[in-house]
Amino acid sequence: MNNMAAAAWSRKIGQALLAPLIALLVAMVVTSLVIMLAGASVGDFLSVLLRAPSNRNWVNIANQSVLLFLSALAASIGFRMNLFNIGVEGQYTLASYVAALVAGLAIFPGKLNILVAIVIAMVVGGIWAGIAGVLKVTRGVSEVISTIMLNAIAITMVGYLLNTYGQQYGQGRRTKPLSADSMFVGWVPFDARDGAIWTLGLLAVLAGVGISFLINRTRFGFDLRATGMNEAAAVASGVKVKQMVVISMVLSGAIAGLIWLPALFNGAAYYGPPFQRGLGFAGIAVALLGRNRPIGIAFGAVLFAWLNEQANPLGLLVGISPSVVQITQGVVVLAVVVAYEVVRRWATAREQKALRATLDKAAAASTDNDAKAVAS
Amino acid sequence: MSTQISEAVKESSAARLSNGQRAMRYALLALAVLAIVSAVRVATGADEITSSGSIRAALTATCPILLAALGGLWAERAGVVNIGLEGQMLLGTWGAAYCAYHFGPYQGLLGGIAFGALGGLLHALATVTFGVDHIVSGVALNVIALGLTTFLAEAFFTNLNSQYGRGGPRQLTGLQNPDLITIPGVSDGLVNLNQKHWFLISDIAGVLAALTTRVSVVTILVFVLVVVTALVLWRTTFGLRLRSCGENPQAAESLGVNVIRHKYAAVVASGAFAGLGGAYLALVSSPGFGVNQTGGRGYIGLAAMIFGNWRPGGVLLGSGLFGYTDSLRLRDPSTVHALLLLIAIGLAALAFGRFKSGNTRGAAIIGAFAAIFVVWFLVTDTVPREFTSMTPYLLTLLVLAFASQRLRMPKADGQVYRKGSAG
Amino acid sequence: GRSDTGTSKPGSGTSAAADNTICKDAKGDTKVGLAFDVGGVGDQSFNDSAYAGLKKAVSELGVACTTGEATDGEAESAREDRLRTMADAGMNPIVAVGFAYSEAVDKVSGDYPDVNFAVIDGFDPTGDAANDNVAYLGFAENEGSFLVGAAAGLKTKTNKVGFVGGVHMDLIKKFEAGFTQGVKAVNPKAKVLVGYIQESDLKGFGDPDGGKQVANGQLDRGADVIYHAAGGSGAGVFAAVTEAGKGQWAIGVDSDQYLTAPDDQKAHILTSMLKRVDVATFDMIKSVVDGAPLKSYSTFDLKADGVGYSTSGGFVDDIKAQLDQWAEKIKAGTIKVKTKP
Amino acid sequence: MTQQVEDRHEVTDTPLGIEIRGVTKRFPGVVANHDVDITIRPATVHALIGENGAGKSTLMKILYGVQKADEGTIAINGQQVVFGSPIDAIKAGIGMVFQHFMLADNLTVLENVVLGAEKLFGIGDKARAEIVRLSDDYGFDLDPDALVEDLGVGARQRVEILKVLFRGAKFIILDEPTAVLVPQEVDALFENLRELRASGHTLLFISHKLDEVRAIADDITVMRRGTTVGEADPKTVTKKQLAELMVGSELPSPQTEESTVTDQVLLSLSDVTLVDARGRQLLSDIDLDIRKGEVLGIAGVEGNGQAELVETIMGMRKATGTIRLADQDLVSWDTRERREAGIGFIPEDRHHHGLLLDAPLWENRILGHQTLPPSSKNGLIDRAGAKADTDRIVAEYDVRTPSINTHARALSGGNQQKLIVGREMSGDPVLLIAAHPTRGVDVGAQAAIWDHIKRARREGLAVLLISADLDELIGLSDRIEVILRGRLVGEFDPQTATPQDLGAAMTGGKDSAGEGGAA
Ligand SMILES: Nc1ncnc2c1ncn2[C@@H]1O[C@H](COP(=O)(O)OP(=O)(O)OP(=O)(O)O)[C@@H](O)[C@H]1O
Ligand SMILES: Nc1ncnc2c1ncn2[C@@H]1O[C@H](COP(=O)(O)OP(=O)(O)OP(=O)(O)O)[C@@H](O)[C@H]1O
Ligand SMILES: [Mg+2]
Ligand SMILES: [Mg+2]
Repeated sequence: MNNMAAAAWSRKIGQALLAPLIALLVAMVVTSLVIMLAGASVGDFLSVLLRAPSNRNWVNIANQSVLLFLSALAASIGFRMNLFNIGVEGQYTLASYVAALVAGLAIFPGKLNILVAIVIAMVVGGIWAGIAGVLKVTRGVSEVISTIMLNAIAITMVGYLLNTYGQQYGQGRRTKPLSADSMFVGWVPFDARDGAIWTLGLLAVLAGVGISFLINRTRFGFDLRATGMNEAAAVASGVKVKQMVVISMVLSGAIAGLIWLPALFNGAAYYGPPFQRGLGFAGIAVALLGRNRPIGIAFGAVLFAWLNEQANPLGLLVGISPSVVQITQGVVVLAVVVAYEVVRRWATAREQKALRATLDKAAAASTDNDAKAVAS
Repeated sequence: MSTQISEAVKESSAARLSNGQRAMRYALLALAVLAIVSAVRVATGADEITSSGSIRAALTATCPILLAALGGLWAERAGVVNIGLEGQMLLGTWGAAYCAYHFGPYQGLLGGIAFGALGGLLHALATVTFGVDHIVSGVALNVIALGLTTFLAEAFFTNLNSQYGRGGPRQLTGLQNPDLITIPGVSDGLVNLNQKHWFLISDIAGVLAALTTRVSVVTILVFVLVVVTALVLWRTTFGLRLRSCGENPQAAESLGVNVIRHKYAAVVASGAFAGLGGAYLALVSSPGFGVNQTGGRGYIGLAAMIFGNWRPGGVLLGSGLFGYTDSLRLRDPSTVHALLLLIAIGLAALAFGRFKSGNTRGAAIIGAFAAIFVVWFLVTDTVPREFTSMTPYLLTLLVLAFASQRLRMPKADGQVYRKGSAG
Repeated sequence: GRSDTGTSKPGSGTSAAADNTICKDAKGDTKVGLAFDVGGVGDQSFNDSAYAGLKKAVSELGVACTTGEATDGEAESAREDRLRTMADAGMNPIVAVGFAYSEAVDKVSGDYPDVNFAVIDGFDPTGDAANDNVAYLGFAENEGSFLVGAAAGLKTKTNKVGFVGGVHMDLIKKFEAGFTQGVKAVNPKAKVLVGYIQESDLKGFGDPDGGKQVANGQLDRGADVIYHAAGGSGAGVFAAVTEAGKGQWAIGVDSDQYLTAPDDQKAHILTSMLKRVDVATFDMIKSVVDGAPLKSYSTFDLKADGVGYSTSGGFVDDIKAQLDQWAEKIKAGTIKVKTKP
Repeated sequence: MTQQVEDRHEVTDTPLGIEIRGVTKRFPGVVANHDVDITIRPATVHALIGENGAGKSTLMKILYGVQKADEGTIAINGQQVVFGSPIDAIKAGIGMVFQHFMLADNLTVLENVVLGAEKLFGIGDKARAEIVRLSDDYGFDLDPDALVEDLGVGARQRVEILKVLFRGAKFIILDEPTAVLVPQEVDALFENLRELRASGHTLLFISHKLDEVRAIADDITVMRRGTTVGEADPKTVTKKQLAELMVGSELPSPQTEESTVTDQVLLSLSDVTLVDARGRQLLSDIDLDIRKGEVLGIAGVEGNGQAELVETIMGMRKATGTIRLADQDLVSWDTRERREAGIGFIPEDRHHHGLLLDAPLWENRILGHQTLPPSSKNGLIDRAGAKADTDRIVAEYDVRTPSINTHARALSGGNQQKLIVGREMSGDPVLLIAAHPTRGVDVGAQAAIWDHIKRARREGLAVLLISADLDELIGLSDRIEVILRGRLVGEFDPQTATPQDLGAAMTGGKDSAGEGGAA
């Protein structure tokens, strides 16, 4: 038993710390090689990437982590039951637009607007993802295809609506801005000029805890995980898989709807040019990096946000294209899984050894009469 | 269109026809579809839908998607899901541009293939050797490829400027293109015929004209590759072994097939196809390289492959449907209105099929949709711009939702395989 | 444009840095920060034009400089951060290239009252009066487009001309409106075929294949002059026109694209609508060097030589007089050029 | 301890056949084979028996080159060989039919057969002709162009053997080939095997069914816990002796005690008909009643509707007709509601339908009982309750595991099955659907599972038992129904029916089998 505990413990530590660390190192080495290949200075690159963040960098890292976390969380819900929701991008674009639109209309007073907008964003994101879910269960359309198509449709549709009905905004369009009383001030940890931590960052905490609870502690969550691990067994255990597909797509879309809201209610005040695109795809990578577990995703989101933020002035300070950190990010996703696999094999071997030892002991105790040959 | 799909699906399990019979059947089917399209053209006056220019544009738009889809087919037939097609295509665009600038257009094609294959190799290394989840590896590859090509473009293209092309940190244009072929007398005659706008004859002429006028040798190569893929995967030992790795790798291993090697071969080939797709984009359909030029075509290719039920014919159909509608709406958005009628006819045919097979409820639902499209066609003169720009995506969804769904992917597709796990 | 990049042989030029070499050696008391939009130096368009202005300032005014560039899908805070990094490093003025910087400049400028900011194509999103230290440098693209529209109207033999927009948005509609009006002014019989690559997805500015498809469609329907306002996708328009052969023209945009086009395309580039971002950038820097920084809104229109058309290649020499007459009318205000189609 | 057998045959100068000496194979933490010695005489059927996990399959995989031995040697016809992969083994004339089918469903018979051996006859008409020839020679009745997924189990088994013959193998390994066959099919297979032996092939035959072993084998080797523990002569050895040699304990056999059948009908199906998407009838007009305390056995060749019947009762498939549990109509209920009403379900394929292999045992305890105490409380999963109850199952059902936190995958098949049985018997079900509850389970575990079922029956449990093991059916059931092509074709009294009677009815051999055997 002690052996087993030790094996389990070493696996936990190994997977939690060792694997990501190795992966990060490998990613850095690969990126450095590419930089060298291109004839630039690795020292410069590292000096920028690893410099101590300034106060405002810290604030930005925190805020960006929130957005990435929500995006990855949304994707992870599908992944947990083998649903490949590539549609987070379209879902949060559409949801952000509708939420900003409704909140801008200020139908409700003050902060109540925010609550309404959150609900609306979740509903819109959920419905948009739900379409893919319904198509899958009723018509057998692969969610991979339908979410790709729905992404394009959502982005086109939002652009059209904005261009047609949006408010003139310089050379672009936007939704009607929120009134100040429907906005948050945020938490200003340093100087005002260093920016504020977005209030709705709390959404990430709530969603993370909520989803974690839902998946690990509720019947629904058990059904979802069971379906992901073995669909046939889940069916035999009474899980209605079709219903689960639709529900988890909707849930995934609902979380996706939240992605940009922290920025909306603290920074942007409207949907328009400052809308941040691409979070949906980044979220997929973060989810996979975090092995679809909220805690892992949180670490992954912070890592990605750190890399993005620190790389931003690469061009400015040392003349290296910031796109190089995408290489780091991609390699880290790949390397971390390889490292997990290596650590897993090692831990499984230990577990098996412990198992065998226990069984041998039990067998030795029970068997005293050994093999006998039968005369022919 | 959808009837063709169910045909393609049926073909897989139905009694084997001889090659000649099968080719005949496809030819007749194609002719019938063309006749319907022609009727719609005559009725609506939307001559663009079968003009030689449109068909040629459709071919050009189809090729990159088709190459990505073929790449997907190779990998998935060997049991490896390749969502990294987009990244391999991106690598292909860069490799093609680099080699085309420094060595020439055909070397550029090879460069695209080589870089795509390199991407495939990385995917194979991760998924086959290290047992990484295929999706994880593919997504990571896409991220890496985007960063890498952007970075390399800035590093290697910024100061290029000569008769071979003009570079910038984010593009390299003015590259030499592979040759275009025109069959002199034939081409002119066909184009003329096409412009007569006669029923069916002009449409056939349009298709043939597109195939004989200023058609890139690479375009021809791509269609040859569809046939080659079909032959290699279904008619050779290597193909049989490769497919067996996607269906039951343990069984294959137990019979002495080197599963790892075949999976590697398939995934590298897959990357090479996608890389050629990237090269096509940079050297044939556009005048040069641009950062993130693929714009999601790798994903569309993946969708086309699933749409095509993991079969070369279906893949061709899926890519063609997307390429055709996308180029049509770009060339002349007003023709999209005529497509409404075409969709209505397609749906009506499908509804009739359902009705005959006794599924009256399905027939009624599809028939209702057909009616909606007819009404839409009749009461409007144009399709609003926002819809035309969504056409390819909406149509793909629509076809998938209504066509019979008997998709069958290779049984061991996406599963991580470990050597020695036979038995 | 990067007309003075010089010709380098294949194989040369491998450096990880963007071509901001000008700033490496530039020295001076005034330090200029130039924040590019996505694409940066070398986009053969907008950003390059701003860079040309900077170069001119370096050589003529003796200023030092730094450049930074936005990446695709970056956070709004990244733009802000870029500006702050420049301001903290003592840059003044800081020129932000592109409308997308408006918001960020608005937030940052208040914290650095002594630094002069400029936003190309920008505007004050809050509409308050607090931004004394910001100049918004706008352009009358419709006026420039009118002139190239007139050129197209005069040159067409088929009485059909084409317009290819990258993304169907207000900014590009402004180009379309001016162009159409110009065509009709000189040739009422002419028809303008309008096509956009994307309805709203910004990838329409980076899709040369799409540009080629739209242009080909217009060519096949008889257009023989095509004007593009499609950023990087314009390369596809040039390619289509070049492939279509003799007698077909393309019109470039933003910078003199004749100069950056490959040799075989040069014969087909009738003219380009010039949006003199270089002039605006240079003027801004000069105003700071001169101690009288530009502030508030300035419109670089025909009158201010902020827009115009190019004559490289000499293809419009025969109609230059006519075009200049139209230009005079616009400058005099006798013709109002529409901003919406 | 090992009995020498040479005296029974002439000793030749060059040893022919296969000699395995001192083979040891370690997996991480497990010694699968330890110092194994076996001599296989040419042109014989050599049987290898042993309990679950004894290392039989591993040894065969080593012999076939799938896995490499850590120590020891293998000699074939006197030549020492080292196999790096199955290719080497195939070249040396060895063929293997694996314990689980090794077929690609979406490929044709031809493609499955020629795969890997394309050099011999290509992949076209020459190969087709060869397959037809072999198929005719051995009476296999296989269409080379049929898709494997359309074939029944028996035909698949023959494809497997055809694969081996096609390669011209002289030594053929058959790992539990009879596990899924009915007696008639087993007889046919044995006919084939005898023919092969007569034509000079050497066969290695693995089975848990001791009667079969005695019927077909020339020599028997017994393995236990990774090593050979003895040899026996099939002509003289008894079943009891073999069993003792295998597990060191007595061979239990299912014996029905006095009937506990009541007259309360618990499950009642009438006119149940199931049609698939292509319009084929999978089940036709099924009528059956099970009473409290009754075990109803269903006998049938695999693929005749048993799986569909079970899935219909569980609500996993929607059929027409009525299904009633006590006095409730089940038709509109979904699977979960049926389970909540007290139906327990032991699925036929534990890996496919019964377990989450990568979840710990206590989570597997929850599976199928998500809404029932003790695994659920107030709509939430009750972890503490589930864990406590898993501990109970582990103790009561003797599940050999170091901990309830161990992943199910780490357990041997028999222990996995015991966990499933324990789970499905918990919460006092009123009805148990048990499909092949002891398949692939060794004799010891088998007896334990039978005991549990019998005890519950005494307390009023109704059981629907499906099994391919006719002895098990006869021993456990109060009544046996035979299913053939989706129809119930006859009822038998296990007191009087013999496996041969059942077999005849199952294969439709005797039309009036039902009437003949009815009690
Ligand atoms: N009879 C044949 N007809 C057509 N192609 C063949 C034939 N035999 C071999 N090949 C081709 O040559 C390749 C190598 O064949 P071979 O049987 O030697 O494979 P191997 O060396 O055993 O390894 P692997 O199983 O990995 O291919 C095959 O994959 C196949 O493509
Ligand atoms: N690939 C493997 N990795 C680790 N352990 C393994 C592996 N294959 C087999 N084992 C272990 O080796 C032992 C022998 O397994 P084997 O499959 O040879 O048993 P068997 O005698 O065929 O049993 P059965 O009658 O159930 O088929 C078991 O403890 C099993 O868990
Ligand atoms: Mg202000
Ligand atoms: Mg075994």
